[in-house]
Amino acid sequence: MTVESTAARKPRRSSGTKRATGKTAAAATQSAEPQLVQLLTPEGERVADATSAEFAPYVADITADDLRGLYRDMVLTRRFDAEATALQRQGELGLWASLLGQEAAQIGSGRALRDDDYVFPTYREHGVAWCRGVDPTNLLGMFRGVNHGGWDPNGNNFHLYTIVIGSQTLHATGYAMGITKDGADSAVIAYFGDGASSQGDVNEAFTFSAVYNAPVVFFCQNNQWAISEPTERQTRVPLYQRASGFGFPGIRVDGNDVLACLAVTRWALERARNGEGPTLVEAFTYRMGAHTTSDDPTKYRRDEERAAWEHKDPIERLKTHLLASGGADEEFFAALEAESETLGKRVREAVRAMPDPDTMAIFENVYADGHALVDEERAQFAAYLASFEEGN
Amino acid sequence: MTVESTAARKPRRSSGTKRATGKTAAAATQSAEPQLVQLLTPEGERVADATSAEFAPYVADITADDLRGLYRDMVLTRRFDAEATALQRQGELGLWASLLGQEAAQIGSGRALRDDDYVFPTYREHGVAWCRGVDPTNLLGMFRGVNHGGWDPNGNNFHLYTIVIGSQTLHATGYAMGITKDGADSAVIAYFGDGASSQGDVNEAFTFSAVYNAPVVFFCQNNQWAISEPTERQTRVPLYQRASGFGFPGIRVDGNDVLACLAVTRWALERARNGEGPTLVEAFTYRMGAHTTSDDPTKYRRDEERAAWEHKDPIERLKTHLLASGGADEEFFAALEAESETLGKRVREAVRAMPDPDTMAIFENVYADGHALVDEERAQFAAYLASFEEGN
Amino acid sequence: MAIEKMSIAKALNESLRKALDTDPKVLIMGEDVGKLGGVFRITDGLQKDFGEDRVIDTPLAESGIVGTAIGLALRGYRPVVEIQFDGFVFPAYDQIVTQLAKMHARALGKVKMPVVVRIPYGGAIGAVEHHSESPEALFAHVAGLKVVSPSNASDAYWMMQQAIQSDDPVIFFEPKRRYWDKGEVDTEAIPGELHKARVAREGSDLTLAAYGPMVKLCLEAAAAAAEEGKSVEVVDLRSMSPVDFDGVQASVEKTRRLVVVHEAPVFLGVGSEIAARITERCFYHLEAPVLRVGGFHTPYPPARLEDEYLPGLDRVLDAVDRSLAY
Amino acid sequence: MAIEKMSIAKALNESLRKALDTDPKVLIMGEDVGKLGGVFRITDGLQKDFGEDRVIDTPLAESGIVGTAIGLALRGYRPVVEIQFDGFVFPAYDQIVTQLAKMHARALGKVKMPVVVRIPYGGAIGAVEHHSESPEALFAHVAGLKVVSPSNASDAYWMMQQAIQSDDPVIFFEPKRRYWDKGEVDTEAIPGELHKARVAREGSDLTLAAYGPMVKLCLEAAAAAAEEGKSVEVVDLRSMSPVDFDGVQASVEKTRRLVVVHEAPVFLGVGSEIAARITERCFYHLEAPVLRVGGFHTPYPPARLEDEYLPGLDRVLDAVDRSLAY
Ligand SMILES: Cc1ncc(C[n+]2csc(CCOP(=O)(O)OP(=O)(O)O)c2C)c(N)n1
Ligand SMILES: Cc1ncc(C[n+]2csc(CCOP(=O)(O)OP(=O)(O)O)c2C)c(N)n1
Ligand SMILES: [Mg+2]
Ligand SMILES: [Mg+2]
Repeated sequence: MTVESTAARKPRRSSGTKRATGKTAAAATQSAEPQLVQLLTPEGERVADATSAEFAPYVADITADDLRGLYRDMVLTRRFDAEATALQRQGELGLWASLLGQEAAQIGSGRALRDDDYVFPTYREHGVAWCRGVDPTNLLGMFRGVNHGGWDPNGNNFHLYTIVIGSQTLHATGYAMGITKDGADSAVIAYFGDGASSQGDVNEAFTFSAVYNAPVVFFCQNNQWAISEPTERQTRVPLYQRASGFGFPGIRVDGNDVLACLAVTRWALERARNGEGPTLVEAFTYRMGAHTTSDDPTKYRRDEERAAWEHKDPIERLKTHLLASGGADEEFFAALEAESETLGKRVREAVRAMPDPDTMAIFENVYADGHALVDEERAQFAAYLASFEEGN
Repeated sequence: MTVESTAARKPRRSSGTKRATGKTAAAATQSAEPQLVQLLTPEGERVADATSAEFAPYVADITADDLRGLYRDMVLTRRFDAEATALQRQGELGLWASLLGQEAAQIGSGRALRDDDYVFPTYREHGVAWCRGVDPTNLLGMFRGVNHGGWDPNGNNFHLYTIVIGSQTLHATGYAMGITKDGADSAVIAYFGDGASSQGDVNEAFTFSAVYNAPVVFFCQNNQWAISEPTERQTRVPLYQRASGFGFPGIRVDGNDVLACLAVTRWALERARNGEGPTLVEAFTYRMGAHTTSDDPTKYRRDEERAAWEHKDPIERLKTHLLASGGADEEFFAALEAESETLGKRVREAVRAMPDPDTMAIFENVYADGHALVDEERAQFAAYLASFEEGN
Repeated sequence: MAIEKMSIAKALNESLRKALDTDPKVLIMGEDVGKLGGVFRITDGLQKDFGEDRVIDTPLAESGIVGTAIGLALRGYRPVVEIQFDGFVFPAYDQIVTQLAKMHARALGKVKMPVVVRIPYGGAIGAVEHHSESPEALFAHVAGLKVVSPSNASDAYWMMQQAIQSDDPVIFFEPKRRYWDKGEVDTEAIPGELHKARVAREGSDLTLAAYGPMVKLCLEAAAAAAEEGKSVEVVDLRSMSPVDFDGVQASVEKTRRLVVVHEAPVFLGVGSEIAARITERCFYHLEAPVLRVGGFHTPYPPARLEDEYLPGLDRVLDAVDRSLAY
Repeated sequence: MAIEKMSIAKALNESLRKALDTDPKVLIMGEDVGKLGGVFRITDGLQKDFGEDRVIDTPLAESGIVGTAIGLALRGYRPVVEIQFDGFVFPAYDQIVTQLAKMHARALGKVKMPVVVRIPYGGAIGAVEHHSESPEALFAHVAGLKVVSPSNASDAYWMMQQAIQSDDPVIFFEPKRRYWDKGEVDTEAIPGELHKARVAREGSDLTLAAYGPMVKLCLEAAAAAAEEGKSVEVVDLRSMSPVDFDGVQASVEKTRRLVVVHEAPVFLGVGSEIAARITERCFYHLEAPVLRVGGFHTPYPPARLEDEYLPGLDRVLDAVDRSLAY
């Protein structure tokens, strides 16, 4: 049969059509609910089905120490995130995009990376930044309005945040093409959201990466929402399925399961390093908070939905597991709590101490090699400003 | 297994990677050579396999008279096309984009349409235009340089040619969304090429049409080439597979088999009318000529490739079938030959008689409601021109 | 009572509501325009009242939004498209300049493109990158588009009505920093022409020409200048394509001095065209070269620098002084 | 012997070849740039000699081409991207103005964007729609980009060398109607600065400023004017961002009259900025307003009308006369 799958879901309610559903000549329907790679249940138990057996080897080396490390990463990331939200409320930041609920997806994937791999984030990858060793206070500059991205991308192989939805997937693909040209075995990971999957650029990135067999992992955090739009405004089939039509594998992983995210990302990165090209990972997760501090989710989503996801909390799940398996004791959690406090304090102080940029910075770094007009405007503006200082 | 298919083809030779192909944790590989819906073999014989049995009902009503009609459409289209190519060589046209070899894809799909359906063509759909009743000489205006598209799109529900690759797929989707809003059961067909499949717009059209369940058929004529680039520069898996990841069916049809194209398009249109949303049809065909009259295919493709496709000629195939089945006699072919000559003559004469547009047409139809600047420039230019006429 | 005091945001909302109400072919499309009512709440309540078929949340793809709006227009609809922020219009730029702008001409007038593209634009809201840009020149340069921007609630209401009624594509730039400024709207008045400038304040020594968010600033500057005995006329251009050069010329022939103010970068901004053309039209009238106040040839800076970057009272008054000094 | 007579097309080809040869980080990317050598054969033979890894046929997606070029630049490569025709650059416009132009500033200088975007542009080749446009103003308005256009073979060769060596993104507009015009190229000369204007012909009565395809026309106009006893100076701008205003000013201070000529529409074209700024700089020198000759505010017309639409000798001379009549 040459006919590809049809929609797993019914046509949307609002499509306005009153027509009957006629018989199709041919329609191979995919399973309605896609499977999820999961290694740790919401109750903190290790999964032992066939799928997990396939991916478990990718985390076979993970010791209790590593698990505590992952837990620590998630806790500190969440703490940093909460601090930033608070700082926004206090007027220290203009905006904040919280990752609340997405810690496992970010730490799991982030910890799968090697130092020489390269990350292309959206604006929400604070957990990945943490894994890369980017000082969290550096992330706050753009939200405070003192810069558009304060860190050196090459310092930690962590690119600047990209706000325009989807653009970075092409940069990631190009970077990955460069890795291939260099004969290196590094890989690239490109983060994007469920909403972003609709952008032309993202689909062009799929095409380019497939055609050039680029070593890139497309890591989609499907947090169910693009601001106020649920995922069915973007697609009527599960997003991981998008990849197959471009000729590379797509896989859905429990985005609230840090172990599964680690395993699946390692697998995808291994493919990249082995010259097998791109992979799409859909981390199925949930945006527990508002889209950003400017957003008001009560306008568009029900409290019950959020409540249902509380139960799948990525941090609680690992905590339960650590406790049950004896991987960590109360001392560990207490020490971590203290460390969190210290981090919060450091972030708070660093933000408050962050100086406003110098006015003339407006004219800096517009060009690498200079530009006569910028020079002219800089000089004119300096003279204009000076005219006040001279008490003109 | 949650992993979607991997590439059917090997990484391209030129990807520059020296890495070994490592084992993948999971990879469900699709069959290497996709099946093709075919109802008529290159030898003109009716196919009777399972796939054809599925689609044969869609052409069960086709009489010998209808077959002769399809044959006539293809022959006249080819004749018109040849005439246009000749007219370009004679300097009457600035450019021509020949459809040579793609007659079956265009006539088969074009004849599947109802009058109230709407067509969004590329720049090569001369055969579809023919089916819609657009006077072929109207198509020549833009290639002669007297206009950018001379016909009334609503006259025959045949939109203007779109030159910018892929743009029209979104227009088609929007139009189809409008049909749904109107509660009508018309459908839309959007033509595009294999090269176009890489454009972001085309993939956005897939997303929008799926999300809104729009009654649109995406008809991709994969003629193996995008100017000098073979299809593997655009995708590493068969193009029809692209659809499944967007949640609607894709199907590959023998694009040189007019009956199969008719059947498959009817099926896809029926789906649209029945409220089942979009379908992607990949008509697997071949561009027998150059990309356009400006192109020189000897720079990039081997003669043997073209020669191999001669044997699959869409017109010869139907002729053989008509002769073998007694569906047409020599008289029919002779009469058609005469009709072709007449058409050629008419086109030739019409083009040569086509007047150059009036200079002041530059300023016409820029805006529907007028624009002060255009008015000012028109007046100034008229005065400027008049200054010469007064023997200034 | 048809006269009501309302914010620009409310005026736009009311105007869209009226359009949806009176013409069943009018549609609203965009990201988050439905339940959320748009990130600025300009479409607040409209989906609730007119349904998901008329007020359409779209996939997150601007080219797709404009491209499908074109198709809907071909089918007889009149889509009003929202681009969430100025900096996000560029993925749709190809569809706007290559298709939307040219379709009517390409079809020799046989199809029309009654599409409005709403773009909240400009700075001064303390936002992150891409949320504060003023790209109007990039649209005004393109034939086939009309480009307008209201500066007050009444214009917001009426210009939106007229834009939707227009059979041409209109790029409708909404001065987002002024969304909450209130003004009187007479919903039964007979509006002025969409593309005519308006003298917002009369004066005799110098003309300040502006549009959108800068009109208020220019009025403040004129008031400040008045205290120093300078009589400044303020012309609200309202339309950047076409520009009402006759209106500007009339003012400049009176005042003999012109300063154009916009947030967009000066280099190749709308002010450059006004300077060039008014100089040509008023060569013997001008006592000073047309001066321009606007953004620098730099990316829009981080929020903590925007007050310095944006034209403010001092910079406008400085230009007024420089002009008067000729 | 380093001096050779060659066409602009050949000069570009040689320049690209030299760049590929001397810097292993240089890449060529675009549609049909490989075996075909591009539809204008500018990259002819390069893939054969440098391989598919250096001269890359891309999928048919302009945003993807520029977007991946940005990624390659981040990895240390220096991509030279071909856009097949002017009218097809718009799908890449978002990546160009939002990413390519702003990345260096966004990173506070920590990354560089040495990407050249080659665009064959302009009309007069009898082509169908979208193949004859002059969109340079839409790039020059955007901070972070440099925009240049050569008018002759020597500049084609050297400006391409310099554009590739530049650490900033350069939009390189190639005057396609002049591809086959020949001129001498000294491949060992020390080139002038990339962004400096050049006096192409000296004169004293009036300055014609142009770039790309219009320089030749202006030289012809100057020759024709000379026969009527008018001494016209021709300035080849070469760069539209930055514009060498000092160079133009120097000429205008001498001649006191300026006419700017380009194919692009006059309204908000590069000429508007030159008129505005030169008027400001030379207010007391100018005997006449700066006049502009260019395209109309209409879509580029069908080929049979392009001779009328495009600035030709008569229209330039008419503007010269009008200026001199002041
Ligand atoms: C091109 C573009 N259009 C619109 C926006 C405004 N916007 C910012 S985030 C967002 C939703 C993104 O949703 P998703 O991709 O799911 O990522 P999430 O925010 O959920 O992590 C939108 C519409 C943007 N940043 N860029
Ligand atoms: C956006 C855009 N980029 C480039 C071109 C130049 N161009 C015209 S046709 C073509 C190849 C199209 O290939 P395909 O989609 O396979 O259609 P075909 O010509 O084979 O029918 C190209 C690159 C264009 N018209 N539009
Ligand atoms: Mg999301
Ligand atoms: Mg093709």
